[in-house]
Amino acid sequence: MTVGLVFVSHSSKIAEGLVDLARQMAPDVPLVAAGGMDDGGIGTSFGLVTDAIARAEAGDGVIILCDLGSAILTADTALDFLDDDARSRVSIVDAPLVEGGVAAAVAAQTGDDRDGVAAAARTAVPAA
Amino acid sequence: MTVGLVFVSHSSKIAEGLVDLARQMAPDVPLVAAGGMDDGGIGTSFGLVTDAIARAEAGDGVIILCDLGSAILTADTALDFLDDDARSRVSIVDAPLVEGGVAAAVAAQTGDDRDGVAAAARTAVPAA
Amino acid sequence: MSLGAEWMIDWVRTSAAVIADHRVELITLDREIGDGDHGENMDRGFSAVLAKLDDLPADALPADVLKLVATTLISTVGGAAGPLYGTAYLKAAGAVAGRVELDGGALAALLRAARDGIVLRGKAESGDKTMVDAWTPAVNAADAAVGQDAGAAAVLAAAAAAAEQGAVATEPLIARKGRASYLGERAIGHRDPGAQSTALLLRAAADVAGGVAAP
Amino acid sequence: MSLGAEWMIDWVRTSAAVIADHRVELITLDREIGDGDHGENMDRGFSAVLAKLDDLPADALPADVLKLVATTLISTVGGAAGPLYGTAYLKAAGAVAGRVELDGGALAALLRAARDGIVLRGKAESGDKTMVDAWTPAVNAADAAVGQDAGAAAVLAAAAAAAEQGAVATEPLIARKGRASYLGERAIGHRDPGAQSTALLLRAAADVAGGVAAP
Ligand SMILES: Nc1ncnc2c1ncn2[C@@H]1O[C@H](COP(=O)(O)OP(=O)(O)O)[C@@H](O)[C@H]1O
Ligand SMILES: Nc1ncnc2c1ncn2[C@@H]1O[C@H](COP(=O)(O)OP(=O)(O)O)[C@@H](O)[C@H]1O
Ligand SMILES: [Mg+2]
Ligand SMILES: [Mg+2]
Ligand SMILES: [Mg+2]
Ligand SMILES: [Mg+2]
Repeated sequence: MTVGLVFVSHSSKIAEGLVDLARQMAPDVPLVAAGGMDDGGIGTSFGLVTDAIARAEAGDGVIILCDLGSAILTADTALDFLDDDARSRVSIVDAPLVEGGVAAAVAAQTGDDRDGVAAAARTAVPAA
Repeated sequence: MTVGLVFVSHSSKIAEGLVDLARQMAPDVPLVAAGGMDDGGIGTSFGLVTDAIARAEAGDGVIILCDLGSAILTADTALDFLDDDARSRVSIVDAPLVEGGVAAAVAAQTGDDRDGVAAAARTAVPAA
Repeated sequence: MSLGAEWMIDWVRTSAAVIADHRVELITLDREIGDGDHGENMDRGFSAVLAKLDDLPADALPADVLKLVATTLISTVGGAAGPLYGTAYLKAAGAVAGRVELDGGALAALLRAARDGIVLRGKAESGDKTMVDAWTPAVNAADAAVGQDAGAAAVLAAAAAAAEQGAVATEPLIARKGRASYLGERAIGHRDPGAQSTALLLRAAADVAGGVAAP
Repeated sequence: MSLGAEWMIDWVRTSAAVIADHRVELITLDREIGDGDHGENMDRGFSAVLAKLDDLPADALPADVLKLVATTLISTVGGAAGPLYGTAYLKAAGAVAGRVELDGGALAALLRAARDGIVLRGKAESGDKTMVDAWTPAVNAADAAVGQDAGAAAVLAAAAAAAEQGAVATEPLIARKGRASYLGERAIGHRDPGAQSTALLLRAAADVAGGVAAP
């Protein structure tokens, strides 16, 4: 089991593409896209984020990455609606979505815990 | 006319989704996706990047944003193959793809020049 | 005079109608300094609320109505306004929990809780060119009215007038939160869409209360 | 003994065959510390090169062959190896421009230019656990062989042996460039896929030259 990741984007394509990209280096990590509104339009969805958190939880907690500010507001709100136990195992990390998402996925794949995965996301710099 | 933007990602979905997202705040900016390999698979394409640069050039130059390191290598190589004149009006900016891309798009929309757009991309922080 | 669930439901219905009427105006404001969807977002949210109002039990309290609005906006708005207004209505519900009738003091407390919820969620300060710049004057005006023993309708009228002034007063500001913060000085001269929708919602509250109080 | 366009074309054909044969090995190495596509990328690239070889004019020079490989790899590989090897072959072409036959000294210069191209493109230093760690020992070994008046085939054989050792020597390293750099200490114990493909390509060069030189 590993830490799970949720990618919250205003665009369903961005979130799904990031799952594809991160999957290559993290085949065993629960990577869940929560992009776009319920109808697929540009925006964020409380419902999609809430569901994604549940799907990403494989027992070792969940890290959420967001694109823009309103995605963070949506994710924060989703956390508020979790019960205390679930809530305690989820955190939102302030990191660039794609670059941080790939770094976080690799860290989760190699067994890092939630703090380690969050740190990997935050320190992500484009690797060349 | 405004500065044009090229989004180079390993994923066509990420690049296209970012065009959709940035388009909302930058309806008049040439925003061009260069994601994935020629066959749509995960990777980067010299040809797609080269074409995207040409399409993004509306007379005021082009800023390129990339996701991972190998995307930067591909973009750098594409620049090497441009003629000196075209080359002099294109730069790759080291910024988070999505967050920097949106900030760069807004800066371009409001008439910033290439340096201004690059600076906006680099200083992008998630706005909440 | 005090206001109960009936007023609250009326307020919500009128809010939905007012938002629908001002959809294009809010879109236009948001297009200037944002992504142009605020009118669409708010209309989507309040249309969804309207569709759910009939599910409320006959003995619903004001807080139940506010909670329904909160959860529906959170689930449907799709932009920053969703979590922000959603949290506002949720905290407002908490402030009047259990109450059947709301007097001026209760309404002022409701507004303050709503504003605090928005600040808690979005971390904006006064002057950041957000909806907070409509809410905070509204809350202060409502408190002042309560201090002068104003009735429920007068408290809401004071809040609505202050919110409208607050919305106008966002025009010269630079944004430090939300999408408009991307624009730096270029946001100057444009009214914040969320402050404007706040003014519309509080005006609706006052209008409906005035209608209730008048006859 | 020196080597011309025929050898160069043979080298390219053999490279394509060797890469195809080691596709799974390179994928497996890249799966350990990268994204698992290096074998696929290289095979895609060299298959595309093969398909274009027949387009070369009969009087093509070695540099023309190298340029064809360069542009084809750049256009088709799809991963970091594309711009890196592409630049390598391009700079190699520049180093032997106009020459019909390549002696040991010219081959050493070709290898050095290729390595410099990779470093120019990717900014990796020795010890960063990249293909540079196979190229640099190869370049040094080729120079040393030239210093001892070795012929073309012997220069390539020295380079190939050094590249193979260099590839093995990436195993204990931590990566500071490329995707493996995400792994920190966890890259230790794994061979760099690009260093391994470099060893395969240089071994192919030596083998083909040995075959040419032998009879
Ligand atoms: N952090 C924040 N705090 C308070 N209000 C905010 C914040 N961010 C955005 N807003 C408000 O939200 C409004 C925009 O709402 P909307 O257009 O629905 O969302 P989005 O920006 O996600 O498209 C802004 O006009 C502003 O009033
Ligand atoms: N900056 C760099 N400098 C030199 N070599 C590099 C660099 N980045 C990556 N490489 C090489 O590229 C190889 C990976 O190639 P490949 O798998 O085709 O690309 P990608 O990592 O984009 O999937 C690595 O094993 C390494 O040898
Ligand atoms: Mg908006
Ligand atoms: Mg929006
Ligand atoms: Mg690879
Ligand atoms: Mg790859």
